[in-house]
Amino acid sequence: MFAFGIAAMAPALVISRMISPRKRSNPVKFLPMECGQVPSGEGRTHFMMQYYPYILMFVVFDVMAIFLYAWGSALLELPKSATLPMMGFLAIMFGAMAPALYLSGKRRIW
Amino acid sequence: MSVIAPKFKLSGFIQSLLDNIFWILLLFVLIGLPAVFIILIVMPMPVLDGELLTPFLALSYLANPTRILPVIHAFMTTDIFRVMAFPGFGFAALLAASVIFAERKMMAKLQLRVGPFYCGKFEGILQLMGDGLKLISKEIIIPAKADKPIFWAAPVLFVATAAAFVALIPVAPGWVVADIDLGLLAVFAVIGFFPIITILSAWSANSKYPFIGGIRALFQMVSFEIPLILSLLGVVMVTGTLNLSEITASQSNFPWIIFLPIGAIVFFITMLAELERIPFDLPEAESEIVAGWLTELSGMLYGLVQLGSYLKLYAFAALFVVLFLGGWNGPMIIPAIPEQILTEGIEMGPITLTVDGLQSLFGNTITQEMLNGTFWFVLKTAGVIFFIILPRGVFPRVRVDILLNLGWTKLIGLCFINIFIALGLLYAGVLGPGGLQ
Amino acid sequence: MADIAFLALAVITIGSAIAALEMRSLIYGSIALMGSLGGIAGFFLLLDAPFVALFQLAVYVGSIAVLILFTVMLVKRELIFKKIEDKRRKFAGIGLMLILMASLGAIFIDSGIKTITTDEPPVDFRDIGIDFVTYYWPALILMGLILAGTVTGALVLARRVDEEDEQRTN
Amino acid sequence: MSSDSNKPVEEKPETKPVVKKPEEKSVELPKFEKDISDKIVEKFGDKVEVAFVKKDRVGINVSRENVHDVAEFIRDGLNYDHVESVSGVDYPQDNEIAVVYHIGSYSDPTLARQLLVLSTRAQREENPIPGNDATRLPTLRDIFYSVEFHEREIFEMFGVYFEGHPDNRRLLLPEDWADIPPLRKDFAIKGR
Amino acid sequence: MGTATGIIRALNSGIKHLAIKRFTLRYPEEKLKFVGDGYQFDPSTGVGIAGLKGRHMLFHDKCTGCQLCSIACEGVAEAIAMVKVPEEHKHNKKAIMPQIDYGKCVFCGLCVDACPFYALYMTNDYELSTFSKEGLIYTPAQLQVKPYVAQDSEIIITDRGASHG
Amino acid sequence: MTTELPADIQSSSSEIQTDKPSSNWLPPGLALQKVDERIMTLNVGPQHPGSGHMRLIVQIDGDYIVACDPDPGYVHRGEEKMAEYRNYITNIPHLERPVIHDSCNMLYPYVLGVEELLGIEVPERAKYVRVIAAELNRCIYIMYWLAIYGIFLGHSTMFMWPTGDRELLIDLMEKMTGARVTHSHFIPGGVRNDLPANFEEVCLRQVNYFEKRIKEYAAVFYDNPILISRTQNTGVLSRQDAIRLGVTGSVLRASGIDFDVRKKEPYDVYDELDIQSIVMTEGDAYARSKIPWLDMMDSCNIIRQALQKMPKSGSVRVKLKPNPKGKGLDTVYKRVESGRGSLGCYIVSDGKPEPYRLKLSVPSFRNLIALPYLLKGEKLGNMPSVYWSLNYWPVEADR
Amino acid sequence: MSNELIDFTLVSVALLGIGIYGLAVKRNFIRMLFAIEIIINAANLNLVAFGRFLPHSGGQTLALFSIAIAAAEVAIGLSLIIVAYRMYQNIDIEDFRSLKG
Repeated sequence: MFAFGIAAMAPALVISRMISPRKRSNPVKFLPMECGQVPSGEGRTHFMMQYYPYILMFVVFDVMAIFLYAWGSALLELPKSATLPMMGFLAIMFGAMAPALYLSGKRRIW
Repeated sequence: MSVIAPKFKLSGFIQSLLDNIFWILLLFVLIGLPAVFIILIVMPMPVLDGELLTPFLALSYLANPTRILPVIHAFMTTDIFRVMAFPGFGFAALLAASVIFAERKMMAKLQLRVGPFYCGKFEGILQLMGDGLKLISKEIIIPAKADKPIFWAAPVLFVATAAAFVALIPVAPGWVVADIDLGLLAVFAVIGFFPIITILSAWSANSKYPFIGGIRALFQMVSFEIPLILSLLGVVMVTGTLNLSEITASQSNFPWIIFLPIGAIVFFITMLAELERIPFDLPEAESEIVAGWLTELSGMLYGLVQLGSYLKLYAFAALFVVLFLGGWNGPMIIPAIPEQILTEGIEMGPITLTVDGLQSLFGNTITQEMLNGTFWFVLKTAGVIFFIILPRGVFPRVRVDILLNLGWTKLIGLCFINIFIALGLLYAGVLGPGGLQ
Repeated sequence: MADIAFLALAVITIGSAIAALEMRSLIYGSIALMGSLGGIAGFFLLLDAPFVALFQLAVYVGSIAVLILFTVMLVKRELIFKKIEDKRRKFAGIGLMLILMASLGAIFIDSGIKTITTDEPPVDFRDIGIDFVTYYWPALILMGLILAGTVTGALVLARRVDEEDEQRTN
Repeated sequence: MSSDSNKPVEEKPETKPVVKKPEEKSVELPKFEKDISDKIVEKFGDKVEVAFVKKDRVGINVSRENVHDVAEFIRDGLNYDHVESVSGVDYPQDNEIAVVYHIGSYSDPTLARQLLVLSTRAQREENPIPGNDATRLPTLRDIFYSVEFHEREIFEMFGVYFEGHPDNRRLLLPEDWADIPPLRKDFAIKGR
Repeated sequence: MGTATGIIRALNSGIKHLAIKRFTLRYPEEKLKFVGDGYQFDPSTGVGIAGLKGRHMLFHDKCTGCQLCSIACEGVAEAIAMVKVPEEHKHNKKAIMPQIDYGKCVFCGLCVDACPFYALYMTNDYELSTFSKEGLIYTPAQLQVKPYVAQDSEIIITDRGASHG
Repeated sequence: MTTELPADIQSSSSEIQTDKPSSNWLPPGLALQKVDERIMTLNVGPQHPGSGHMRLIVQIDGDYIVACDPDPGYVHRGEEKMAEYRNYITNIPHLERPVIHDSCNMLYPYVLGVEELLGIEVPERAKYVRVIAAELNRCIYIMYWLAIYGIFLGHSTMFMWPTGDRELLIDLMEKMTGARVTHSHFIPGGVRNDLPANFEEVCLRQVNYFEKRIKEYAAVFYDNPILISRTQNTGVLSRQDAIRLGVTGSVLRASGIDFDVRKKEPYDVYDELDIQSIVMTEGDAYARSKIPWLDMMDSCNIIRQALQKMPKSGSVRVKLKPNPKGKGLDTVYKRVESGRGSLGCYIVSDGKPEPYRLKLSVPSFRNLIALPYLLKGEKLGNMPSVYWSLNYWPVEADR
Repeated sequence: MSNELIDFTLVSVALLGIGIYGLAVKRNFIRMLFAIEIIINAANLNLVAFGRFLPHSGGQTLALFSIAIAAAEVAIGLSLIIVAYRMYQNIDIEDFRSLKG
């Protein structure tokens, strides 16, 4: 399906490229969008959003979430006592999430 | 009049006609013929009247519609049909296109206006086609210093990823492109590609607004992936499987939304955020950052991204239906295909029209279950899509810090409540082995 | 079929691993690294470990690669190309690599591994979940501790040191 | 460019078009407004000149040396707190540019109807080089913060440079404007 | 829970509006109805008569060629120019009448106010678009023609909302 | 920006505005920090869906705006210079151009000023007609403003509903004045034409329906929790700052200062009508955006009162001489409350038929001063809402 | 299952070699992180391959743990890069000598 998507969409681009006009008269036309002004500075700058901690948190909690799936899909075959380690795991992760969210919510440090 | 149109020249007209014919022929030879032959070679040919149906024979059969039916039947059983047409790309694209049309008309109705009206005879029904033609004939402008390979590839990859997502959705019993055991996990893996494509596309444009928009999109998608994953855990816990078809089949008596409403709500909200739809369309907030990461995309590149995002919309709505609303399950309301017609043919007065292939086609492939399942699936999906579209009319855009705060604190908290509800339901014996079901 | 898939995967994995290290642009390097990781996921699929494969795709490609890409984009472009690599060190590295590969390969080929084949059914992914909370549960808790420590530590590390505050008071 | 090197601006007050002697204007003046003008005159004596006292409007002419002090008194002593409008008026025959501040008050409810019209004059030059000639006035930005953009506008439209204004840049005109300031009388519209 | 009720109220309001009549005026098929015949001016009382300020209409038998409309327009848009007309009127010795360039006209109606002889009116016609600039210049002969304006649509307010009909 | 300027000015323009007022009053927001490479300069505008015809040079540090330098002037048309070349009557059609959606109010102070200069007494009925026209026009302007505020916040329905419902009032104005947008209706000595027959009835009906409609905006827009979470406590302009910055109109009233020219310095017949001047004390973007909406309901009320109290017949215009002149050297400053705030007109006359100098003191220009101070330290996502909540109309600021 | 254990092992060895080479030669912090990732992946491949051929679920479980640890390591490493970049405006490992003290 992925490959089919590529295979089906590439011709659309090719056709579009063929039948669309291509006029290279004006170099200003190909400048990046800067609201009618000539762009100042580099487009790909060193640019840090204040929300960088969320992406760090994502990496860790993504792992946690998919670990939970390994447990959740096997839950019906597990004894009830087996829930306890997972609860411990969850508790630890939540314990970590609270300071992490506190840190990432602080405004001036990012 | 002469101001608008240039002088008409017959030679120019003929030349353009010839040009078009040449390109169409070239495309057909380069793409069309190989495609046809690949289809004909890959699909297993049925044996008809004692002789194997070769491609040549199949072409010669085209004159007789009754003889072509087995070919169609054989084609429908192939994987290529599944990928291209029914549960796969064609079906999804059709639904996505109707979503675009329905969205426009519905927003227009909500906003007390008319919406697309003139293209096509009825209420502007051909507007989308017109827009597509316009997009495909527009010039593609690539900003200077852009990273060309990524810039070209990103929209295509976007559509392809969305298509891969679509491939995992079971539409009717047995009708799914990729019926893998770990379907839900595959969904997460596929969703994980969208932020990468977005940020790469934004980065490659070498422009500020796309870059900010891409970073916003990245944060938004990434932050909402955790609640998305966690909100579905409840369903997995009570069903004990990750296969989407099995999850759907497990809801034959009641949909999971009855037991796990919080999970459904959280999934719905994260769905809106992952789709970058209002109220969560921050990456394309036009009043702040012109069009976000789509700013520099023009012509068909933009069209492809739109197509991909609507495919994604369909896929998410379908995933909601599959996981919470019971997928294809529903009362059997499509009437059974009359056996009489299949076996004995259609009686039209004195003439009795007998079609040989119908029985195998409708008996084996297009069954009553499949039609009914598809009907219910499409109905439920349309309902979910209605609720995805509706917020666009009544909500403003949220701000990025509010959004992230919402995703990381409230939604994750609700997710855990949902998980404990599921655990409680299991351990109280309401669900699971020995419970209902 | 499996052989063709194996060969293709091997080429993709090793090729993009080399490309990840050798491409001039770090962005393309990151993309190549994603290709390499995806190739590994393909190997996992070949090894009948779909859960690990999809885990690899979701975690490695879906989140780690995003993090790497994002960090690469944070870093200024001109700084990345500043240093020209030492030629001698490069050759030494290639030599080291070749020696290592040759020796390890020879050891493996000589060892008894070569003869191991299996006809056993693959492990069901639910067993992993069962393993997690039964046999490996201390490891799971440890894992949780590690992850918790990581997220706290990474956040504390990546935090901006308040230099500006001092400047402002001055 | 110090201010004392220039000619005093109030050399011939009788030729100013704006000026109206209060005694000529009307017999009975509004009381409240008269009080306000009296307070100013009491404080500053003949440094200020009351141009007119009308209903709700009090007009004061001040020389450029005193405008800062007078404005400070208007703010602190009379409770006026913001400037509604700063207009320049070009008088080529007097070789002067008048800058008129319309000062109002939000914080004092009794002054809500009132506007104090503070007028001062800068020397005008025939060939203006905006910012670098003698057309200068002290800024009132440190007294009335709200004059910031107004004074920038006067600077570009009349070429009056406000000394002490921290941000004396162009505001409205095109970036490549190289003509004389456009609201001066000798800038003629084409065809008129 | 204020948030939840607010969200539900908003959604409810949105769904409710799906049942309200559309307000759109489908312009080329429907046209708005205007007051009266157009803007006119009564020089005896000095007050105008309400109406749409559309394209002008010139009564040749009243126009004296006094140029007052042209003078009035001078400060506004300079759209009116006095041109020679072939026909002879006793009251218009110079035989000049206004010619209006609608590319410049701002439809303020000051020329109508200025006319002391009821010669210049404004009509309800507002569809003046042409394909060339020259087509926007209306000669006295063209201005003489009374335009036909089809007007049928008005705002109607009912229980299901307002609509054009 | 700095082509023709001398060196000392250029140096001040090239860096971020670091100065503060001399008192201990500090602008809200972040204290300034060193310009380092974290900071990206964005040109928001002039071709931007969220800036109007204005350029905001915004410096952002991540998601926070460090400094904002508004650069209006992309639609400057020199109304003030043009007015010096035209007489008092022919000034009317072009002086309403800066804000065509509020053209009656735009013309109002000029007309009042010219009446005072020429010593004209206006008939009683004309005053009521003027008040009705001005209030209708205020609603039309606010509806347009609200539509753009909606689209700035990403609320497309709030763009479509006001633009549709505005049509009700535009229809009324068109019946009344003969033009849909640029009315040129007020004239020294009254209004151009009398009300058409049956106008009172139609006006009452449509205004009542209009009021019913705008009350429905509450559920979708003003009481929407998402909007509230987004605009509350953003861009807070305290009472003190509002006075210092000399803002006007809804921005001022949102900061808790009860100042409405209609009430404080009534012109025409506003002293006979019951006007509520709506005041909120929060001073944030939400309050600033809500006040115009409440103003509209007040306007509907005023229109109803005016329709009731208006003399049923009488003259609406006094006859003017062909080329009216002032009585010699004179100045006049008149102000009215327009849709955006107090709008003043300063006319210097030297006895000629043309004004010697005409200055429009427009509320948009006065409110623009607040923009850099409100935006400093805000998030980028708040930029459109704060900017447009200042009730700013770019063309008016440029005049 | 037509492939044998030795094939996977050899791929793993190749990846390990590339990773070692990268670690040894590249002085760019991010490149070194890439190299570490490649080495970890080689190890994971071995884990899963041995788990498959010596049928035991432990191989996959350990691979999961390993991937999780890798995620943690990348998070820490990248925040280190951010810190270093902020302090030295550079990401070259040789310029970080003052980190030693």
